Amino acid sequence: MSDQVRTAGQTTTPDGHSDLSGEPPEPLVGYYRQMALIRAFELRAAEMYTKAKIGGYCHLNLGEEATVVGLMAALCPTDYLFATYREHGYALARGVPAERVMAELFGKATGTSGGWGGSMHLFDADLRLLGGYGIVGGQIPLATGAALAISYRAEPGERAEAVMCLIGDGATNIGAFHESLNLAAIWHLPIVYVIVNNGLGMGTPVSASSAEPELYRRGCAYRMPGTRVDGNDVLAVRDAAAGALDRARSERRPSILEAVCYRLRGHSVVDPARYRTKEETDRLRSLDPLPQFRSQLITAGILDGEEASRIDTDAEQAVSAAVAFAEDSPFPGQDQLFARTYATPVPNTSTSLPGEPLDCGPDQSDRTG
Amino acid sequence: MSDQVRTAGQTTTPDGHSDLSGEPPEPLVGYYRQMALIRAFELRAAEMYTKAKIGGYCHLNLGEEATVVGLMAALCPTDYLFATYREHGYALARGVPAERVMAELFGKATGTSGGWGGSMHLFDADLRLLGGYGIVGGQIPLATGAALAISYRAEPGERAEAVMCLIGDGATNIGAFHESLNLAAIWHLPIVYVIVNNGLGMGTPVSASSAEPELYRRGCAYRMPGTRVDGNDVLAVRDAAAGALDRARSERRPSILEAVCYRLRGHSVVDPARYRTKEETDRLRSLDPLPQFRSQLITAGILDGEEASRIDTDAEQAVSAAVAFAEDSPFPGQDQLFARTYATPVPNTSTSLPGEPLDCGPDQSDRTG
Amino acid sequence: MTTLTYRQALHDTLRAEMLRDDNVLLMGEEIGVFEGSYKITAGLLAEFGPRRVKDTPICEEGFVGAAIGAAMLGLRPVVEIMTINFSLLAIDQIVNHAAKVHAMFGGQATVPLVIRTPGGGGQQLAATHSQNIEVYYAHMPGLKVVAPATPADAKGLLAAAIRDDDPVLVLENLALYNTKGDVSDDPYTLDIGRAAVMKQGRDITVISYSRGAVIALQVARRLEEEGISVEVIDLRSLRPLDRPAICASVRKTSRAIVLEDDWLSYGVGAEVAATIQEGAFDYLDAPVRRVAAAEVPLPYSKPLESAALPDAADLTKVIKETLDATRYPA
Amino acid sequence: MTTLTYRQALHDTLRAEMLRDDNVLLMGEEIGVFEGSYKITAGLLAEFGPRRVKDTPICEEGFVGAAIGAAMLGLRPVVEIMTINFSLLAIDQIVNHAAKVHAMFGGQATVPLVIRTPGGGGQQLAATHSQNIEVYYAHMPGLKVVAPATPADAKGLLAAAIRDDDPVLVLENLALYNTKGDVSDDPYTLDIGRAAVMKQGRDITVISYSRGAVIALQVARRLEEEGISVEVIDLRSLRPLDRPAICASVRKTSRAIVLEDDWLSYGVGAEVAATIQEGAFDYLDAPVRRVAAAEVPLPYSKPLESAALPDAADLTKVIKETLDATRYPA
Ligand SMILES: Cc1ncc(C[n+]2csc(CCOP(=O)(O)OP(=O)(O)O)c2C)c(N)n1
Ligand SMILES: Cc1ncc(C[n+]2csc(CCOP(=O)(O)OP(=O)(O)O)c2C)c(N)n1
Ligand SMILES: [Mg+2]
Ligand SMILES: [Mg+2]
Repeated sequence: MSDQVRTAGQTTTPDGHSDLSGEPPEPLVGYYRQMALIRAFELRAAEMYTKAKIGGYCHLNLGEEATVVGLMAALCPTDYLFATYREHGYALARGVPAERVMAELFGKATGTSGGWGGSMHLFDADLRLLGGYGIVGGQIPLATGAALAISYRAEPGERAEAVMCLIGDGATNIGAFHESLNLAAIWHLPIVYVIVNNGLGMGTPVSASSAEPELYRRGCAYRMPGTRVDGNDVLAVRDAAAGALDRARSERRPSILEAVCYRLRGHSVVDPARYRTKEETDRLRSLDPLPQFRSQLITAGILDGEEASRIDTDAEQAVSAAVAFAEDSPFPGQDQLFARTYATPVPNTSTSLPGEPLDCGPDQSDRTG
Repeated sequence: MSDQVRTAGQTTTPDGHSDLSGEPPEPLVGYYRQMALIRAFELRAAEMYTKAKIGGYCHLNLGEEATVVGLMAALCPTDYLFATYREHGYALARGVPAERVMAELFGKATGTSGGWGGSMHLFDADLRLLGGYGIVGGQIPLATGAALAISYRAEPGERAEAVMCLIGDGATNIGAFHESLNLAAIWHLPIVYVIVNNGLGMGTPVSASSAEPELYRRGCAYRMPGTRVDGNDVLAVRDAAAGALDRARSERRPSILEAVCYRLRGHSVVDPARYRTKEETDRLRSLDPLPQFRSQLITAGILDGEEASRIDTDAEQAVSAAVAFAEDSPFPGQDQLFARTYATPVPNTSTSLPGEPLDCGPDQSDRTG
Repeated sequence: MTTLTYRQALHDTLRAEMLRDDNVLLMGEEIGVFEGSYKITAGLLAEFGPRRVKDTPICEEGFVGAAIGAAMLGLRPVVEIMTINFSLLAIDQIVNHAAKVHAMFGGQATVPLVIRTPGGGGQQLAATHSQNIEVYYAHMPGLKVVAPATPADAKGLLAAAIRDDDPVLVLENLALYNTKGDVSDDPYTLDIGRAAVMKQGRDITVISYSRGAVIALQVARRLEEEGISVEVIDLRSLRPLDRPAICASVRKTSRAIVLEDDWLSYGVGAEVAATIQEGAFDYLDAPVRRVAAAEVPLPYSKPLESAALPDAADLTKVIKETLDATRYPA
Repeated sequence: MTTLTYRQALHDTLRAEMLRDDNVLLMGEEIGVFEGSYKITAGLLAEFGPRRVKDTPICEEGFVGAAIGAAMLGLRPVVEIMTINFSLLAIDQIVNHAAKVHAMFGGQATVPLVIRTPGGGGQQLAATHSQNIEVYYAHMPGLKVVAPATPADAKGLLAAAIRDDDPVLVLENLALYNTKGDVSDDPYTLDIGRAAVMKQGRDITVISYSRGAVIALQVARRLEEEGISVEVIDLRSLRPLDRPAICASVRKTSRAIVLEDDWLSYGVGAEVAATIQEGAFDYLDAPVRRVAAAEVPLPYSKPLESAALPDAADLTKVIKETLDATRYPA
């Protein structure tokens, strides 16, 4: 049981980034490809939102791409992921086609949740993406329960299933966080609580919301170890997550992983983030993991500039295709309105539309008023 | 910021108790008097419950007398106390006449809460006993808010007001604990969270409910210092509480104080506590703070056996008088039923008894059906 | 057929379902070592062990949410919330998660969860421990809510709830645990969403559920001796609500009264009365009256508590007033 | 008299009450630096400073409970819960503490607290963020619940709530924030517990509140042109409920419809319909019908969401059906 700060993966270069030299190149290019896809997707989502193709709230992963891709790289297909409402990138990196994500944002029947969920509620049963959740902290007990189900059914081991639960920095102050981490600790559940610390909950900095701003230390109240990792370093994130997942799988030891990253834009598409100064915004731009990782790959000779640009273009095209797909897809039919409320049909479930009379059974009498 | 374990007050005798030699004798006798009163009161409350004079749930402080009296000795009249449902002793030690406590248990108009609250909900505005609360953890946010009101209105200082919030060991696992302690820490509130660790929440031992069973350490997640104290040692409790209250008053530093004590009986009067073995029960009897403190006082020459017995008899008599008072007091009148729902009267508040027609205003028309 | 208490019927059903299906597990505060605050789970930890009978810390939101998550992976948790009052600490998980997950994710997730919890006043538990608040759950699409009145129904509805793939609240009642009734020894389930005619009658319909239904039946039997023929409908299920059964009865009797332990305004009775006046408007000879609790936080003191809660006398009075007003020939 | 948005009326009232009484402070998530999720509190941090405008972490139960505790010591906190959906995380503090403390302690404690929170669907916020659940609070003795429909009422009811010594929920509505209306420049309060006749009419009464009342008024004005005279009652206050005002109107018009954004079963309309059939039984020419949301977790997708929510067309249809059924001469 010990808390630790990991600024990088196995080894670190003098500028603080993970050393790429020992890494096989293909996965690295894959990470960049995913990061570029997320970047392009999110920028387009913002655009589609302002064009009113997307409704409701829309929260983006812009600036968090290294964290997203690093975490998803560590997750096995048999693992379960519970996300927050800021989850487009996670869905994409987990393997949900961009088409289906965009279609969900458009509210179309072909979307990941059939149009029922929207941006905040992406779900893919096959890929074990068990949902984005809009109630801050709401996913934490659910993820803990999923880990309970795993331990109920199977023994620990290297290939055992595990759960990853994403939590925003602001969400660590809510009661469900405390209750769930305590349960996971006393029940020895195979779960990794990932605190995606992007520095802000809406406009509130971590220092103003959390009396222990080193969030990876908050497991101390449950004797749960925590690790902090540079969320702009995709390999560091991947390795730290893999380590935490291993402990969850093999030893049923839950833990916290804090990834420190930054939100490049406002809380949601409509937030201009006026509470940030120009200096702060400039600083954030300079930390942007996308150009950083790109130039790292080029410096290491893994990509040349042309290849990198092609990846960027591919991403753009994939997103354009996703938009076209979403645009062309049908809305769910109104006949579907009452089809989702229950899994087990029972008598007398209401299926009245607004303004329809109540269903009070046949009026067989001949009496009138 | 440091957690510490305090087994005793200023100095400790070889047998682990606080050394009485430096203490003026009168307060010590006063503590014993209060402990004896609580003991006698609780035993009689149990008896009255089995005689159905008391209804609902009834939780006793039997075995916790040293903690109760030590805490109340540290509290100034200007301080506010928020308690749990296990609070008869606190009310007595805070100075509520035994008559009014017993009357409340009997549901009489002369009770501390006019018969509206019962055993779990003793309140005395003048003595700043701001209530016992039956929802586990429910008092924690309230107490935190009271501390906020203090800091809103006045500067810190040696004579500033402070809040003491009692919390059971089992209650430390609930979300409100986490949310409140975090708020108190970021807002620098003058409050002491006292964890009354009697080893059990109903039948659940601390080790089974809390992943950090050293409960005074749970403030680590808020950088809040904690102290553990022997709850069977009245002076140690008093001194530790006074220190924590001082920091709250003068520095607006919230803290945790854990008092380790034991519940001599079941969770409530009706619980036979079958989940405890005979050995465990015997061990608890041997730790009973009442005979211990009594013999300490006698050994130190502060009381002789006769005086001590007189105190015990006085306590018995006070409790008998309380029962007689409660017995003779009237129940609140039914005309009071609707008098308490609101402090500010507004139109159309329902005052219908069950079975009365709705008040739908005057039917002035001459039309009939 | 065996005569069982409501408590025993619940216990036996839990045990039978656990034997039937390894996915069924119990979770809650003090259900294991302590054997349950109201002893419904007595003996089950000893029989099934801590894997199947999980004592939890005091964290309603956490363990109810964990049960929902476990259900999403296919377990069938049966959670005990010590009393319905404490369900307020878990209501975000129940309403915003258990009730939503199936629809909001387009049907990909199911939540085969049961929450058992007793409500009811009259035990001098004071304002925070005496509530019913069934209406909070009855109002919520995505949930199913049953409230058995008899040991036989407790068995049939709890078994149905455990086998149902949706979140079901089984609302028990402190005042019913020791009541007795005949229960078939064979396994069976009852339809969630169907009311029962507890007693046939001609003159007036009394609609109730849980403890209220038991009182209504007693009153009806007594009034039978006075020549008043009361039909008693036990709703059994609050969501879905069996509107056809309610209205069919009122179309026959032309008069209706709702009895409930809950506060009158915005209570269960409001929905029943609103339903009747729409579904049987032309048949109604008198307004549907509601016999319900006085609208105050429930006092501890016995005389005040009794005054605030509806009882058999209140119901009898309102039945007679309603019949008198419509000139029932006594 | 100035024309203001509902948002501005709320903002100005908060400001005026803060200037009037130093005990009034604001608490909530993102109300200060961020200026409020819906900008009701814009500028107030700059004007009053962090002592009076307290940004809180995300911990609804904690900060609502803290506000209750502060109110017990005489402060008058006005808490913003970002949307009513999140109030479920604080409902134990609201229902088991704010609503109970005065009565349960025999009148020794008061809780002069205001909780402001918007509800409402129709913004494509999906199932967990589109609820109304006003009925959870309206059902609860010890609470007062108002739901203003116009800027003028927003001012008068919020001011009344802040000066009231009991916990008052002021239910706002996302869809109303930008609506405009005339507001008197002078300070004033409105009675909590009284409904308003928004428009006089002869043929039928439509009862609603919040956004529904605005829609009802629009429909009534349109139908006036068709020669149908609709009386519109805006409840304004859900607890206490102004039963006399409702029934007085229906005694005049003989027909009533309730419009609400909430789900139909066990909704606000149920209580209104139940009240009418009891309080104006002999006057009713047709059943009271309720126009309310379809009973599903609200879908995100726009066409499905629209289908699930009641609108002016639904109300118009039901008004006409009700009039036709009672052979209103068109
Ligand atoms: C219980 C609850 N309270 C408040 C909100 C409104 N809200 C949505 S996101 C958010 C900020 C969350 O911040 P953080 O956890 O850091 O996640 P991030 O948005 O930075 O990814 C808030 C307050 C909510 N959705 N749920
Ligand atoms: C929210 C809530 N959950 C459950 C209960 C039932 N309950 C009453 S007391 C108690 C045990 C509390 O234990 P602890 O905090 O250690 O206090 P103690 O009784 O030992 O003084 C429980 C579970 C409750 N009153 N409130
Ligand atoms: Mg954040
Ligand atoms: Mg304890």
